[in-house]
Amino acid sequence: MHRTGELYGQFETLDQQRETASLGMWVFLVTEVLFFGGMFMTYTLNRSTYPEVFGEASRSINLTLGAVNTVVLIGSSLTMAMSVWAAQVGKKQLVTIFLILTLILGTVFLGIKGVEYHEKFVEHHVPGLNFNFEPGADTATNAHAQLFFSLYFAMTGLHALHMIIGAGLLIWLIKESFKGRFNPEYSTPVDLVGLYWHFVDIVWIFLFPLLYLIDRH
Amino acid sequence: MQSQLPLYPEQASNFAPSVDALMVYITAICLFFAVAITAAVIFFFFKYKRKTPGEVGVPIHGDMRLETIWLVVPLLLSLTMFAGGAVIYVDFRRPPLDTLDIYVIGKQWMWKSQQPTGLREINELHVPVGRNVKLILASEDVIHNFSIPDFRVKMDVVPGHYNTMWFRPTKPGRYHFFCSQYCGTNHALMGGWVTVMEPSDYESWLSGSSAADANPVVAGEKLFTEKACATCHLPDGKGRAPSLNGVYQAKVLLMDGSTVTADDAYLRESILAPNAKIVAGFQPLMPTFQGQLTEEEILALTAYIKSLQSQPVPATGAGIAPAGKK
Amino acid sequence: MSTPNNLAGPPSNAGGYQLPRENYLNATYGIRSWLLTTDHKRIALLYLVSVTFFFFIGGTFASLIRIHLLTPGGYLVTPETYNKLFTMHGVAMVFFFLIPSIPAVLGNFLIPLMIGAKDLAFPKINLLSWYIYLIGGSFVLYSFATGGLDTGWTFYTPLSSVYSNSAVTPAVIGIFINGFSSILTGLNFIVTIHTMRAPGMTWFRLPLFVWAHYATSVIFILGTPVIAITLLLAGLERMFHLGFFNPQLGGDPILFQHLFWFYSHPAVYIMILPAMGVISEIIPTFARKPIFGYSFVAGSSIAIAVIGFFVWAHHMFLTGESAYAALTFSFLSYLVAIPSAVKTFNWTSTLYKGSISWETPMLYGLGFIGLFLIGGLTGLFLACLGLDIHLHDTYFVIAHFHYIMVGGAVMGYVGGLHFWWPKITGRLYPEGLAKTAAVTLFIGFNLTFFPQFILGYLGMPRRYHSYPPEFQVFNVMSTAGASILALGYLLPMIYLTWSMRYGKIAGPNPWPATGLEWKTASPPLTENFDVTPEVNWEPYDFDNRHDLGLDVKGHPSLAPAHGDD
Amino acid sequence: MSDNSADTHSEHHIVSPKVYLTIFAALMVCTFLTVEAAKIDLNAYFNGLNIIVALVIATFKASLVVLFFMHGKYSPKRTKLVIVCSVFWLAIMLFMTMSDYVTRPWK
Repeated sequence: MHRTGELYGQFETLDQQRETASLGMWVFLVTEVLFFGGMFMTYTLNRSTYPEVFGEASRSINLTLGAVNTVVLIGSSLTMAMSVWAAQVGKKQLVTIFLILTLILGTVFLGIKGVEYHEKFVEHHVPGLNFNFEPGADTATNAHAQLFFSLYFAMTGLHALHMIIGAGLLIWLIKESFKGRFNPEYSTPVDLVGLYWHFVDIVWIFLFPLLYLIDRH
Repeated sequence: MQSQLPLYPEQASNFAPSVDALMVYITAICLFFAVAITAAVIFFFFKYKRKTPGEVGVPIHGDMRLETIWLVVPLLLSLTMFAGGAVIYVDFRRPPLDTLDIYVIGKQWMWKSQQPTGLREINELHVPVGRNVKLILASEDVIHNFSIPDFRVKMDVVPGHYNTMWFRPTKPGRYHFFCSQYCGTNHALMGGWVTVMEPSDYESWLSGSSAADANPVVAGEKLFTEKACATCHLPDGKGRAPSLNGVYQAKVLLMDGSTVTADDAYLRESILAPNAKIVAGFQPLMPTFQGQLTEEEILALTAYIKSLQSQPVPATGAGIAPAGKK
Repeated sequence: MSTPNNLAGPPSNAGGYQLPRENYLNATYGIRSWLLTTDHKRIALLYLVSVTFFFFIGGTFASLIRIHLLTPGGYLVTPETYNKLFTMHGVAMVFFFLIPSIPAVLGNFLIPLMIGAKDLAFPKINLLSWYIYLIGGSFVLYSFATGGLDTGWTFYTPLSSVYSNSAVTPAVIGIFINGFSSILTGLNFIVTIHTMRAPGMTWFRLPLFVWAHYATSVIFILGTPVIAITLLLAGLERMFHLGFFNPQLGGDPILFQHLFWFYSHPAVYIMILPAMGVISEIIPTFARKPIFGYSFVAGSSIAIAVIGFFVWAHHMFLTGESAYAALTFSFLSYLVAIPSAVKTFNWTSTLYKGSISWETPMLYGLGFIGLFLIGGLTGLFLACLGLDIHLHDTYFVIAHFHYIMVGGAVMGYVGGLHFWWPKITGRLYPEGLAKTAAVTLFIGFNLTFFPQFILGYLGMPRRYHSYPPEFQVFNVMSTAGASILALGYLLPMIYLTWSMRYGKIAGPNPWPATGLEWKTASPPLTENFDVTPEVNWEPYDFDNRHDLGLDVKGHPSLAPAHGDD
Repeated sequence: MSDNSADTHSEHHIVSPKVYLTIFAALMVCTFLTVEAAKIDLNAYFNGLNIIVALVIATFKASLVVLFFMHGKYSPKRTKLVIVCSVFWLAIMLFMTMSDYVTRPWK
């Protein structure tokens, strides 16, 4: 990613440079899909093997926090999209404002995630750390519930890691935006971080029903 | 007898001749193409060797007919190979019904086997010639593979579930078996011998060394009482759990309306994860025995349940699907 | 306009060339100028040094394995050590030599040159991927040095995640990290091939080497993330005693194999496709005629990459996987054999009525056809369900995949190095020595691995530190072959290094070949071309290329132009 | 450059904030629906209906994000191909692996 709008040595035109950057980001997102895909595969098989225990374990996580987080994250996608729009139409101040809003919403999401993790920690639901599903659960149920929570932490953990990286990128964008760098001719960094941020949102859109909404009836 | 430098192992089971025949078939096809292409390359190499430094070749860009031919012909030939292999594989994965069932347990780094009478062996396996033998394979730790090259069979031994393999020995003798799936330090030492005997020799061998206390049915019956299975699984079908009389290899009707064959894998699952498949008409009450039984104890229980096959099946409370329901 | 820039000269003038005064090698000096370079050609050389290092490590392990197996009892090393040797041989060779070798060295160097670009699309990411490779490699070396690794390169659970006492965790982390190096290389290639082509360089004018790398990159970006996450899960399982793949905790060890082979089977095509690309360049060049069936050779690369993703469970026929699934995967495995067959037929037909030179790269090209033929055909045995019951996990498998990976991929790599060595260094290697090495390699390779087919059919299982005495004869043959093979690899390392300083000056186009990379100086400038080239000729078209100084029918050969460089 | 110059300017299609807000509203409605649907025992009608409904809604939401927030709808064909590939390969992995497990009981 380039800091200014000038043409880099290996390119012939700015259009080519912009196109290349965008294609690069999309291809990167493909690898991300398959990266998460391996976990979704593990999840699919285990859920189909142990549907009851997965349901029971799912009911022990906090639906309200999960739903609120979904709203927060989709909201942050909206503000991110708006900042791309603002850059495209040249409203430099709006770019900064929307980027800051995105960062705030992202941080709120991570904060709520932290609260959830804490709850799980208190309930001894963290695998690898004194895991105990519920008093009186037999060994098998305990092991299978541990599988659910291993996946829960692996998937949401990897997602949160992506959020943290995204937040880092946003902070850098905000700094640049304060200097008024982004304009209709040059908005590539905002576009690309936007793509990344929306992708992270999409992962959550699938994680939410798969982890929080099993057998809620 | 085999020569000093054999090219193929002995043919000692029903699978060996057909596997070898398939081998010859595929080798013949491959040899034909390998020789044809190599000969062509070498011929062109000499025939069209560059004569002057500035010489260029004749520009030929391709030929659709040729491309089609070498797309289609190899495809058809390889499909015949696929078909030949599929026939043997399907046969191998579908054991006949009249088998002699022997349990084989792999653990780092030894093989334990158990005859139907309960006779146990370590790194040895005795089987009668001419009889269909089914090995039910279980692992106590990592993935192993039970392989008998002279029989042309092998199968992975995977912890957590049973795999089965079968063969019919055709020639008395002693044959090597190996662990073929890398399983840690002494992987190479995890092997032994299969002894194929005449049926009469086999019978006398069995009776000569069998001991009553080793009988898995006896051991299983004892476990059945000790682990309190007998309090619910009443033989008359009036208990809180289905009667197990005659259940082995029968179709069982499940709560969700589907049926399942009560084979070794199903019995094992029902002991370790009883709630996975609940028999229609019963409550999920049974506790799991995962981690509380060794593989051998599970085998003993299974053997006992099998021995109930000859007991009368009660009219209700057996869980067996009515005949006709598939 | 119909005459392309006259930078290249005929081979007869090879003696009179000078190295270009300024080129990518001497443009800047000092260690920093190399370690911080973003020039794809310099990064390729950085990779060349590092993959050679890992090749040495893996090769040393291989030699020890072969010496140990001389006797059935195997007295050289203990079973523990033997297990570590073959595991570390596999890990070093597969993940740190074979997978990066051709793409990261030759691909990196040549793709921008071949398509007429100044560099890859993301030069900094290119450098980053080399550093990631180094970091991943360091973790793996750390694992080798502290306790070694004894899980087999396949890391099957629960052996790797629960039972092994060796340094699995750093190795898994190393391979996880290294995955991102592959991903970034693949990403860079795909984007570059899409957006950086010179004017006139249409898709069907791309050299087949580029097509092959495009297909390879598709596998890089679609497959590698899956192995990364799988090994991460296995590593977490080992570190925190989780149960993803551990049956005692309810997990499924077969799922690990599914995920592992989802990447690792296509990874075989990562190794062989670029080598096929190299051969598709060498053969038309040294037969001096267009490749037979260009679009079929190009299309088959893509077909292999795509179908290659549908066949992975043929590694698992005997795990107890569903028989229906086994039938499907076996069927699909036969389909993926077809494009490879098409390629082989097309290469052979290209030789027909050619003007065939017997120079070193062509010897590698022909060696490749022979060895790949055997490797590919024996794949048909293993894809066959009935035979696989007998052959699975025996030395037959070892022989098969060494024919593909060493006979195919490494032969392609070494052949490619010879072919482009004049371009990379500006100098020629000693031809006589090079031919000797090529023949030595071919003989040594066959003697090493052909006996293993028979061993396998006799039933000798793989990964055995000791074996029944009846298998000894073939093992002795194999070890004898390995010593010849080792010599065959040492020779090029020595004379290629020697030629960097003392070799004859090559000139821009010594063979001559038709590709765009031969239309610039050897070694090239940092920016690759003085002016962005415009492509107005078809690939491998010698007949209309008067600039090459060949005896083209009906046209007097043009006087070669000098002095531009 | 070569064959792709025709696509270049579509990269810069400007989507109006109104569209973004509409999409956001749709996403909110879908989130509400998916939570409510999970609370009803749909499995009683058809086994597995709950998860199907949840996944259909999630896929719909994801498509909205890709098409509008990520400008997938206004992107060059090449980008669309990239998107399709990612979904296709994910599907290969999920379906072919599960095809092994669901056809295990055999006879």
